[in-house]
Parts: sequence; structure tokens; C-alpha cells
Amino acid sequence: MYNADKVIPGIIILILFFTLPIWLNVGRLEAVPEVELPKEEKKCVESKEFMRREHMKLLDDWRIKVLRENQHVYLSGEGKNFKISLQNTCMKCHENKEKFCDKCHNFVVTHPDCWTCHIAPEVAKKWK
Amino acid sequence: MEIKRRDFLKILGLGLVGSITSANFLFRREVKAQSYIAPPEALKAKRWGMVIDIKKCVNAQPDCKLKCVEVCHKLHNVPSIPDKKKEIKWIWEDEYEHVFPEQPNEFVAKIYAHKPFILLCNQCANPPCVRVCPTQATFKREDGIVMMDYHRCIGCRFCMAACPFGARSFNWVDPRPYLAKVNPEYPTRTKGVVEKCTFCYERLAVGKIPACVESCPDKALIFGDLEDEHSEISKILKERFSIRRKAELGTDPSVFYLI
Amino acid sequence: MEAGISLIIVIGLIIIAYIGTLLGLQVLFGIVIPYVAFLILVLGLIYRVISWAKVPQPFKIPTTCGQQKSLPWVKHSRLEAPFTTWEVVLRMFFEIFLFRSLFRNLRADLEGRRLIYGSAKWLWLGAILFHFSFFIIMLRHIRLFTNPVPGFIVRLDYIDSFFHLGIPPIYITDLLILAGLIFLLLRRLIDPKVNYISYGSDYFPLFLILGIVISGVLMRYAIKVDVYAVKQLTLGLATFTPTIPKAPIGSIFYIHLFLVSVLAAYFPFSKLVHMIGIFFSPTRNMANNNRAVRHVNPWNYPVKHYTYYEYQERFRDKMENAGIPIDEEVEPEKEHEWYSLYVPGKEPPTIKS
Amino acid sequence: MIEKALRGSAKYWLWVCFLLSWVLIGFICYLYQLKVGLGITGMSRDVSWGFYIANFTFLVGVAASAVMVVLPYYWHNYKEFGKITILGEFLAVASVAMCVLFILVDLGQPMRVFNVLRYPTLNSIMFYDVVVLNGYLLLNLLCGWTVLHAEYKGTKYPSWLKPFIYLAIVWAPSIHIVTAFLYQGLPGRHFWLTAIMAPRFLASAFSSGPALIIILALLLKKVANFDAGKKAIETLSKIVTYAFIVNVLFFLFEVFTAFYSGIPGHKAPIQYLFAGLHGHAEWVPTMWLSYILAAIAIILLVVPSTRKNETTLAIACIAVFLSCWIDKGIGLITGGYTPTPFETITPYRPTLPEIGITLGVWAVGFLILTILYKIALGVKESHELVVKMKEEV
Amino acid sequence: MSLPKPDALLKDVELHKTPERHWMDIEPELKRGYFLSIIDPKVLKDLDLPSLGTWQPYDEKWPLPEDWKERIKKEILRRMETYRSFKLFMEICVRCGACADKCHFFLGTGDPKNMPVLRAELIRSVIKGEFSIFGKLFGRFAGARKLTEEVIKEWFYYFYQCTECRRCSVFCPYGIDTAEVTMIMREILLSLGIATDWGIKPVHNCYYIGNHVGVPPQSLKENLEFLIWDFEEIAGIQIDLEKYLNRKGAEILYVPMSGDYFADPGIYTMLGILVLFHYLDLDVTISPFASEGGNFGFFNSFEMAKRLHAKIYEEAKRLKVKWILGGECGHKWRVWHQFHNTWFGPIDFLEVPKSPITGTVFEHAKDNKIVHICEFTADLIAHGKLKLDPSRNDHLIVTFHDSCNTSRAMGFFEEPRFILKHVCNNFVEMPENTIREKTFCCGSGSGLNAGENMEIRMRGGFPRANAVEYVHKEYGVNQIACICAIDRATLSSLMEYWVPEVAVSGVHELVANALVLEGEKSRDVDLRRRPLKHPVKGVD
Repeated sequence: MYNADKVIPGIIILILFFTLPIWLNVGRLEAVPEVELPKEEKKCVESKEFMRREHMKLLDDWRIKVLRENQHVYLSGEGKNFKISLQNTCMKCHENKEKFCDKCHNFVVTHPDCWTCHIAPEVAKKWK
Repeated sequence: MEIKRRDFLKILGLGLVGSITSANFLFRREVKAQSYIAPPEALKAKRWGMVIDIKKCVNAQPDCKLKCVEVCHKLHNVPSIPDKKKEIKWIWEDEYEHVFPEQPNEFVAKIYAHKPFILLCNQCANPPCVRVCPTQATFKREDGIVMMDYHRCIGCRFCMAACPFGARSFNWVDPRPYLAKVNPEYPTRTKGVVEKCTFCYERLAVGKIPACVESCPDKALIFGDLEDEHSEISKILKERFSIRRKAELGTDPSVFYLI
Repeated sequence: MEAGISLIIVIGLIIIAYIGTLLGLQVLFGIVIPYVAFLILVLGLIYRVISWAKVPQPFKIPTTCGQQKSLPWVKHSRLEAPFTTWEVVLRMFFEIFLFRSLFRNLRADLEGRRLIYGSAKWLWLGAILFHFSFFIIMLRHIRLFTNPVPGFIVRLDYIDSFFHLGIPPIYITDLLILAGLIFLLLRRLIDPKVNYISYGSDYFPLFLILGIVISGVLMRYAIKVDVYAVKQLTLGLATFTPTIPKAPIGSIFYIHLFLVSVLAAYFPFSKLVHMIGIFFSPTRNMANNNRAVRHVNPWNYPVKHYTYYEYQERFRDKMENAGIPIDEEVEPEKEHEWYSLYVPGKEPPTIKS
Repeated sequence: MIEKALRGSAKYWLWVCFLLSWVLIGFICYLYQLKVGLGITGMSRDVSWGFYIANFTFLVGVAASAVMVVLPYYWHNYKEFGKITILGEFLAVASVAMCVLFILVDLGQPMRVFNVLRYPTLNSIMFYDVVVLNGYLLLNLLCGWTVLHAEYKGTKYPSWLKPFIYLAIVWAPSIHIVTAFLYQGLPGRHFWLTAIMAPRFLASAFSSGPALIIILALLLKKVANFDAGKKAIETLSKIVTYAFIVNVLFFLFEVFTAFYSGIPGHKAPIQYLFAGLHGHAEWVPTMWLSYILAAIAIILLVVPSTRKNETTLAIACIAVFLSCWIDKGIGLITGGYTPTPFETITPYRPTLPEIGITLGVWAVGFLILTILYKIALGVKESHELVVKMKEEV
Repeated sequence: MSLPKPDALLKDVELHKTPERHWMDIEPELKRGYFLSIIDPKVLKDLDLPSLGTWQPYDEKWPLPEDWKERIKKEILRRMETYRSFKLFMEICVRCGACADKCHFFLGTGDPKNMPVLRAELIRSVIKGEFSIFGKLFGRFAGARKLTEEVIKEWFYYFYQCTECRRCSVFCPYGIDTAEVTMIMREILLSLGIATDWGIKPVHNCYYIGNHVGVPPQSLKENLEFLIWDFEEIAGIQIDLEKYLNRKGAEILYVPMSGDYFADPGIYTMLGILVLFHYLDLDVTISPFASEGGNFGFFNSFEMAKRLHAKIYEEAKRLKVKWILGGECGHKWRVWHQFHNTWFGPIDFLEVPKSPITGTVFEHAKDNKIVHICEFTADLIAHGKLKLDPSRNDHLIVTFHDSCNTSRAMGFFEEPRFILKHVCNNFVEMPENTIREKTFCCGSGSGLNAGENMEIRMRGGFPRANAVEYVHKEYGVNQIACICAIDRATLSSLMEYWVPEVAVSGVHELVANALVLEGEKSRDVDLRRRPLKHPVKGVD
């Protein structure tokens, strides 16, 4: 092999680059977080699968309906009625944002900006 | 070359159409019977309006200590920012000459000199703020309420320039540090959006009248449907003389002052 | 034609992945194939690197695009005719990260009897858009392979989704890479010259990457998947504890992952190795200091040549008559060892590195 | 062609670095604003637009003024403007870019800026302003760049460009008329509610813009060895003269209307700006400075000998530029918001970070301008093939 | 020469249209005027090179040996194992098309196979088709094809329509250098015995006589004497030729090019250099044996290039000089600059070049000990060692042609320009996209400057001529200076065809024109007896 002085470091850099995630995990890897589900309620407004995929879309639809169309009640796929409100409906069951929302959102890195306006239950509690 | 390319485009087109249709077929989402309704207990009107009985109000003020303002701001998490320039107000008081500057009337002024008048968004029927908003973040509902969609507001403040009543406030900074107490049932606002009174649309939805009206111990605020002849508000307006702020600007305010 | 076939192949790949998930082959498409593809990618690239490194570069042949370093008062163009290693590194940096040579591009037109040269930087722009977006998107995907996600990835993700367009907010690089890819594709289709030189193997990676991007974009904005489950899978892959999460993930994810795997496996054996190859390009990675620093060719071999002695003997009379000095000291050269590529039995020793 | 901006003298790079350092300062200030909110500015509940929008309004005018060189050249085939046209077009590009940036930094929620396009609102003048401004930016970039590229190639510009050039000419006034409509259509802002706002905007634009082009042309003559032509400068200075006189006249008409009618609402802003009201006189010296500069400019411009003298012409143009900037920038915005709807006065003064961001945006604009001009002059230079002997040792 | 008129020549050139058929389906049509004839086998034999006997390219069937395929494949593989450049260039091209319209042959013919990418594809496709599994599997879809006799014809046709100018390499994002590919492909063709008459004859001459044109030592001397007599008649100054020829122990070995003592207008450059030597009284010698700096071997194979170049190395040794000075030549400088000390180094019997006049040490040439005459002269001018009167060139409006090899393989731009700026008052550059690293080849480099392929030469030279035509029309340019011997020969015919009003010269002809010599007599003509604008007042 020629130019080994440059090629071998190059190969090492190449390998390091492609295996970057492994190195970034070294010494700091944490277990996959489990979200804290409501204790009393077993069923969300829609199925678990649906909610996991589409909850943001649903919340966005809710906002439009309430704010812009004055429709304050959601009729779920199972025919149940829910008052549309993040703070007063969702968070009544999921009573801790940090243990529910943030766990997952931090895990997959999404930056929803709900909580700059909406008040998480634990934040409301701590308010002087 | 030409023919070849045309052939190719055909294939490409077919491929694209094919893949799109197949994608639709393959990934069709489970259809859900979702629907939205307005709650039956909601209050409905063709045009919501408010009357402020100035005499009652002025006379009662030494005792009521502007309960309407306190209740509204507390309920809606309106911060109290000490810097006047960055203030946020949904409902507040000011003197006659500032409330009706276009009607300088020495004599009226004498009666009401330095007496507090209640101010809030006029919920105009012809609102300039709605006209100028570039994103429909401010819009007029069917029931006449001029609504704010804080999720859509880009913070351009064109509405503030357009509003002749100074009814709109802008969140120059994050309001939360200025909130002593918080109503956990209602959100705050984020920095960089405009806000104002919305006639308690969230209370109307559950069959309640606006908080300021409800809280006034002297019933100086009357709320109702202006287009319903039998409503209390229509009757009063038919009976008594009322004025509106800067009516000459043609914005057609829905807030009336009984003199 | 080639483009059509490439498209059909990519569609075929999509169908394979889809059928695979329908048949419940999640383990195959979610774990086995990605691992194999990744292994092929890394080993393949190393193989490629070594295959190039094993071949010597016999001569120092930089292409100089600017003034050489010569007399002290002549302004030397450090980037265009690098003299030192450091200058070469700079030149390579600009070449690899900013596509400097493409930036120079021109377009020639024949107008009557006049040749005119126009500036032609669209290719540069398209290439920059595509490559940089691709790079950032790759970095962003680290969020799915690390836990906790490093701060700089979180920040990158935040900046990339700065504009709140849609739920979740659209990534700027998603738009840019689509713009870049579509430009590169259209250029291949529409520009007669580029169309003429394009093979199926030129369209295939374009369609493949386009397929990856579109499936990725769809997954984020239209056909939503359970990102939590996705990350369970991807993090499992990165930590060598692969599992298929209990919560089902939509087929679109497996299609995306399969296309990525195909790209990874295809990468080292296609023109896409230009990513590594550029580092080896002798016209760019060598210094223009030939006259100052000798370059050694490992297979340099002695050649047969005519000697002055033979020459002088041949022309001795003529030279003497013409009054050209004759060199009496010169002696006939003893038989010197020489090789030739062209004479049987005299071939130069084979090169072994 | 862009590569021409990447090669330059030490002075050129020094200037670029200077601008870049201001861009950086502005950017840091902006990050601060992004973090804290617009509260870092001097704006208030009552004066809810300030320095940013003031500069925006002024720069729309500068942008629109490109038409003053483009129109005579393309429409009337006025050959003298041949060399200066590209300066006008690129000035428009830089100005509109600054306008867009000023709007962006003025937004409370810049990340949502695309909402304007997602929810196009035909009743909002702001929507039209976004459309015309960006359209104008693209038109000028297209026309300027294509014509320059043709020059680079040594050919005539392609014929498909003609309609775009004419469109750009018609488009130019529209950007300023629409911007005037932003203001003049608002009820309850006496100072703005005037039909003469649009013409006033145009008059100030057609004086301040060409004045800047003259200044730039004279500057380029000094630093870049580029001569726009004596005739071109003369014609342009006449345009400045007439437009500026009209601009001042329009203001005087406003003064007449307000004070002869005696309507308090109409008088109040002018009183506040020029004499002070209710004990507030924050902007009185600045406004008078504007009109003193205007007077100086008019004298220098009207007298032929001073108009033709490059030094006095430059002074006059600087005076015009500054006078318009104060009058149309600060004067217009604070005048519109003062007195408030409650007939009170809330004074406005820009804060340091606000000024920092503003300077940053101006620096971006000048950087764009520098780069575009460098390219334009570079292309022109590349056709000058005679090598001049220079002592190089 | 049955060449069409200039305006008619380009009628069929379409730069933005491509043929209907796939390029692999288009068999090469060997057009007369585009290719060179095949060399006599005897000459090949003299040089120990393989031969296919007596035949010509237009013969229906080429006399390829039975095992030709195996031999070609072996030769390709051998080069894939010895040239990283070749291996890499075969593997990383993405066909982005940036090079397409950069080649002067493409611009002059519109033939897509003259796009550098397709030219390389001619071999790349065979490598894929013969050696790669992917290529064998997917065939044309992957850009692969089989090796056939037609392919060999195509190679011969198109690799002799490349002048190894490296312009494409400047624009290629990976620096793929078609010159490298062409050189290797010509080697591979040569390994079968396919070589051109015009390419090999000069090699033979150079090998056995000392220079391409086959000027024997006595004629070399006569030619130079003639030049000197002529100069004496014009300027009244006698140059002593004796001390420059084959003298041992001189400080410097000067290596000229045969073109410079063989034909107009090169001879004036040679004269210019002799005048300069005389002016400086330089301790320099010229070897008749190494009287050729240029290297036609380079156009046939690397090995042949080395075989020819060896004599310069040997002569420097024999003559016991301190360093070597090279004349104005193009590809010679490619060889000297990029290959010389790789082949023969370390060259420790010479000293680091140092100008005896100014004392300047040429640090950048410290290892291979070779200095370009323009570097040498520019240094003299910079130190004020030459008394120059640029007005003596006032009858000329000069432009400068950058030669491909000095430009793109050496980075040689400023030195000749510096000289020109000092020796003439009227210096005009050609348009920026046709000079310096973007310069266009004369169209006849790399052994193509024959008479039989005049059409392709005129087409290939068109971009260069077109730029000259532009400055001729706009600025009245009437002289094009260059620093390449092939240029001086080929640009003359190119100009004659495209822009007849423009003459060709070397830089040092202009230097000598402007040089104020001690004891010169009055004259009103320049070195080539063209009337001067301002007659020179001498000391007569």
C-alpha cells in the first residue's frame, strides 16, 4: 500500500464517521424511556396506535376546531365525547408533562412549542 | 433524441402516476369516524355585544374596585407588567377625555372628570384589525366576536396600528414572569404575539357569560345578542341613549356606553 | 429509457419492502438487511480505499489553475498551484466542501462564427444543495441512533426546523434536498449533452435517493409512524441489541429503511464512491513543487537510450568539418540494464506493493 | 460571474470585513431579541412600530427609485443611462433585501413568517406588500443579472427578457404605492390617513433613491475607477431636484390642510414633531434637521453651478438622502403613533440593541450591494483587455 | 489542402444537439483530414517497438494479431495496477457533464465523442464490460460494452483527437485528467503496434539524430550561423556562435527546440535567445545531441518519453554544467517540470540554479535544477539588468497565448506576461475565459501537427483562433506571442486560416526586438525585417 501515512488515518476516520452514533453513545447510553401512563384511565380518546402516530395532528385539528370553528366537543371514533382542551382534557389524565410528553419528545427529539402558552399541570402546581 | 425523450417522459409519467396511486392504495390510513360538535349548553347569538352603564359603573366604583378587570385578568392569565409601555390589557379603565377624545365636551367632561371608564375590545362589526391581518390570525366569528388565533399570529402588529381603540396588546417579552397567580385552566401567551379580549369565547362555549359581566356586583355590564330584539341588551339600547367610541370611523363597535 | 428502467427498479424495491412487511418479515427488513448493508458499505469502502492505495501514483501531476510559486516577487496562487502540503490541504478542502472546480464552470455557445462563454453555476448550486442537505440530514438522523441525543444534534435539528411550517415543522434541508435532486434529475433529462452521456447507473442512484427522501418526507408529514417505536428499533441497531418493537411501525418506515440499505450496499460499488475517490485524485491532492521536491515512482525502471558516444561516432566527420568541438573523453557506455514494456523478455519487473 | 466578488484588493476585503463585523453585531443583537422578545426595543403598546419599520418604509422608496434609471434607458432608449442602469437595478435588489430583513426582524414570531403565504389574505395590504416586494426582488435580480450576464458573454440580452424589464418598470411604483396603502388605509391614525401619502412616498423615493445612486456613482468613480458618465449624473441630478421639490411641497400641503382646517387630530402629529406637544418634544430637533437639510439641498440643487459641481452635488445628495430618511422614516412612524388613540403621548426612542440590529440589516444590504457592484464592475472590467503597464517590482 | 472556407467549416457544428442513436451504436467513421497515417514498420523496429506491418487506418480490416484482445486486456490491467490516476479516473466519474463543452475539439466539431467524458467513456465502458461483474451483468444499462475491433478503431480515432491539453481537468470536480487517459490509451495502442507516422518519425529522428526534425549537428550550426549573419546585417552586431556549441565546462546547458532553429517563425525566437545570451555574455552551451527539448516520445508512451529525455540528463552530466536552462516550449515543460526528477533524480551532479547575472537562486527548481528561460529573463528585467526600449515593438499590438502544458501542468502565467509588459507598449489580453488556466490549445499539440489532418486541426484550433480574432477586431492585435514551439508552428497555420492578419512569435523575439544593444547600428526594421514604427538610432 502506498501513502499509508495518509490512507490508514483516512480509513480510521471513515470508520469513525460511519459509526459515529456508537461513539456518541459510549458511556452515556440510557435505557429507552418508558412514559408514565395515567393510572385510572386506561383508554385515551382514540386507540393507542393512533395516538402514538397522530396525536400532534389531532391536537392541531382540535385547535382549529375550537378556535376557528367554535366546535368545542370531539366525538371520538368510539362515539365518546371529549371537551377539546389540552390543559383541561388531556392533562387531566396525563397529569405530568415531564413524565409523559417530555420523556418521549426528548427521546426522539421533537420540539413542540405547546408549553410556551399552555400550562403543564406540574408547572401550575409549582406557581407561587 | 427527441422521440426518445418523449418516450421516456411517458414512462416516467406512468411510473409516477402508478407509484402515487399505489402509494395511496398501500398506505391508506385507517378511517376514523371523527367529528366535532358545538356543545349543546353553549350560548349562541348572531352578534354579541356589551353595554356599559356608565352611571352605575362610576357610582359603584369606590366599592367594587374594578372587580371586572381583576377577574378577567386573573382568569385569562393576563400578566401585570409594571412598565407601562409593555403593558398587556384586556379590560381596563381610563378617563373620559381619553376614551372619547373625538368628543371634547367640556360639560360632559366636568361630570365625568377623572372618572374611570371601562374599556375593552369593541368587537367591531367592521373590524380594521381583521381587515389588515395578513394571516387571518385575527378573524371575526359568525357571532361577531373578533377572535385571536395565537397559534397563527406572526407578531407583525399591523392590527395594533389599525385598531383605533388601542384595544390590542403585544407580548413584548415572555409574560409568565409577570403572572403572580395562574389559572391552570387557561393558557398564557407566548412572546411575540398580539392579544386582546375575546368576549370569553371559552365561557360562552360552556354556557357562561363573560367573566367581567358576571363578576360586576352592580350589574353595570350587560351582555347579550344585539340582533335579538328580545334580549336585555337590545331592550336597554332601545330605551336609553348610548354612545360608542369613535363611531365616526365606521368600525361599528359592539360595546356601548350608556350615558 | 435508462431513466425509466431505473425508476421501475426503484419502484420494484419499494414493492419488495412493502410485501416484505406484509409477510411479516420485519426482522429481515428491519434488522438483517440494514446490518448487512451497513457492513457492505463500510467494508466495501475500506476495500475501495485499499484498492486505490495499493496502486502507486507514479508521477506528480497536479493540475495547476493558477500561478506557480517561483520568483519571490511573483504573486503565488496558493490554492490553485499549491506548493506546500498545507496549501494542498486547503485546496482539497475547498474542492471537497465547496466544489471549487465546479464553481468555475462555463457554458460555451456558438453564435454564428463566435464562441461565447457564459457563467454556468447552476450545476454547482444544485450539487451544493444536494450534498450539503444530504450531509445535514444524515447528521440529523443521529437523533435516532443515540440516547440521550447529543446537544449539537438537538440544536441542529432545532435550526433545521426553525420555520414552523406544518406539524411537525418542515425541515429546511428536506426542501433543499428535494430541490437539488429534482434539479439534478431534470438536468440529466433535459440537457441534451448530459442526457446523452447518462446511463441507467446514473439515474438509478438519483431515483433511489429521491425515493429515500420522498419516503422520509411522507413518513414525517403524511403517512405518520410511531417515532417512539422507530427509535426503539434504530437505537437497538446502533447498540447491537436489535429488536423489533412491539408497537407496529408502518410499512413506509421499512420501505425507507430498505431503500437506505440498498443505497448503502450499492454505494461502494458504484460511481458514488467519488465521495472517497476525490481524496485520491492526483491532479488535486499533489503539490506543484515538482522542481523543488522529488517525487518517487516505485516502479521506475531504466530504459534503453542512445548514447552520446554512438552519436558522436556517427557524426564525427560532419562535426569536425563544421567546427563543432568533439568530446574525446567520452567513452562507449558499458551494456546498461534496461527494460521495456514493448520488447518481449525485457519487461520491467512486476510491481508489488 | 460570482467569482468576481471573490477576488479583490485589500481595500475591498477590508470593507467587506468591516461590513461583516457589523452584520455579526447585528446578528448577535438579533439572537438576543429572538431570545427575549421585541421587548428589547424601544417600541411600546402605543408606538408598536419603530425603527425597523421606519427603515423599511424608507428603503422601499430607495428600491422603487431604480425605475428612474431603468425607465429612461429601456423605455425611452436614453443611452446615457447605459452604465448606470445596472447600478440602479442592483441597488433595488439590495434595498428590497433590506426591506425583507427589516420586516423579518420586526416580527414577533419570525418562525411563522410563511403563514403569510400559507394563508393568503386578499384583504390585507401586508399580503400584497409581501407579494410585490418579493416580486420586485426577483424581477430586478432576473433583469439585472441576465443583462449583466449577456454583457459578460459579449452578446445582447435575450429577447424573452424584454417583457420582464417592462414589467419591472411598471412594478416599481407599485411597491411604493402598496407600502403607502399599508399606512393610509388605517382609520384613526390622522397623520397617515391622507390620499397624498402614496404620491408623497413616490416623490420622496424618486429623490432619495437617485440621490443615493449619484452618491454611489461618485464613490465608485473614486474607489473603483468606474465612470458613470457626466451626462447621466446630470440628468439624474435633475430628477432628484424636481422630485425633491415636489416631496417638500407635498409636505407643505399636508401642513396647510391640517392647520387651515384646524382639526385637532390632524394638527397634533405635526405639532408634536415640529414643536412638541403636551410637554413632549423628543423628535423636534431631528425633524428640524431634516428640513434644514432639505432647504440646503434644494438651494444646492436648484442653482445650476452647484448642481453640476461634483462636490456640492454630493453634499446636496447626502442632504436629500438624510432629510428623506428622517422625514419618511422616523417622522412618519412616530407621527403616525403620536398622539395615541387616547390622545396621550408615549415617547419612542430606539434602544441600543434595536439600533444594532438596524445597522446589521443595513450592513447586510451594503454587503449585497458591494458584492453585486463588484460583480457588475468586474464584468465591465473584464472587457477592458488592454494591459496597462504597472511597475510591479 | 481541400479545406472548406472558415465560415463553412463550422456549419455542421451543433453544441447543444446530440445524435439520435446511443453513442455505443455509432461506429467510428474515420474521416479524412481527421486522422494521421500509420508509421512505417521499419521505424518502429529501429525503436524496438512492436509493429503490425504495413497498413493504414482506412483499411477495411486492421491487421490485428490473433491474441490482440488478451494483449489489450493485459495492458489495461497492467496500467490499472501501476497508475493510480488511471484506475481512479476510470472509477469515480459521475458523468456530471461539466467537462462536456470545455474541449476545443468538441467546440470545433460538435462530435459528442469529443466530450472529455465520452472520450474517457470509450475505455471506461470496456473496463466495465470486460472486468466488472456489475458491468457484465447489466451491460449498457451500467455503461458497459465488450472489446471489439471497432472499439480499437474508435480509440485510435478519438485518442488522436485529444491534444492532452488538460482543460477539462480544470473544470472536473474530481480533477479527472483526460490527458492522462489519452496518454495511457496511446500507450496501449502502441503496445499493439498502432502508432502514427507523424508521432513516431520525430521520435526516431530525435533518438538517432538529436532532434525531431532530424537536423544533423552541422546543419544545426549552419542554421544558427544564418540567423546570426542576418542579425549582423540588421543590427550591426556580431554574435560569437562558437562558444555556445557543445562546449564542456560551461555554467549552463541551454536546451532549444528544433522548431526554433528549423523554421519561421520559431527561428526568430532562437535568434532572440542568442541575442540575449550575447547581451549578457552568458556562460552557456548548447548540445547538438540534446538539441531537442520537446519530446514526441511523450505523445506515444511514457517509456519513450523517458528514452528521449535521457539524453538531456546525460548531456548535462557529460558537459559538466551547473544547471539547465530550458527554452520556450509547452509539453517539454510538462516533461521537465513533472517527470524529469521522478525519472532521473536525485540529480546531484548539478547545482541549485543561480542566475550568474543577478545572483538570484531559483529555489523552486532546487531539486531538478532546471529553469525556464522566461523565469530567467523576468528575473533579469526585475533586477534592471536589461536595457529595454519597448517602443521598438510599437509596430506590434501583442496578445499572449498561454500554452496548455505550461499553464495547467506548471502554473506558468506571470513570468511571460511580466516580460511582455516590459518589452512592448501594446499588450492586449484575450477574453478572460480563454486565457491562463482556461486557455485553449492550438488544436495541434501532442503530435497532431501534421498536414494530413488539417481539418481537425483547424476545428480544434477554432476556439483559440476565435479569441484571437476577437482581439484582432476589437483592438487591432497583429501579433500573438507564445511560449511553445509547437504553438509557433501550428498557430501560424491556424492564424493563416482563421485570422490571417495576425503573426506568431515567441516572447524572446520581442525581448530581442526591444533590447538596446551596445554598439548597435541604426535600423528601421525588427528582427524579421518588418518596418519599425520608430526607427532605431544607433551608434553608426
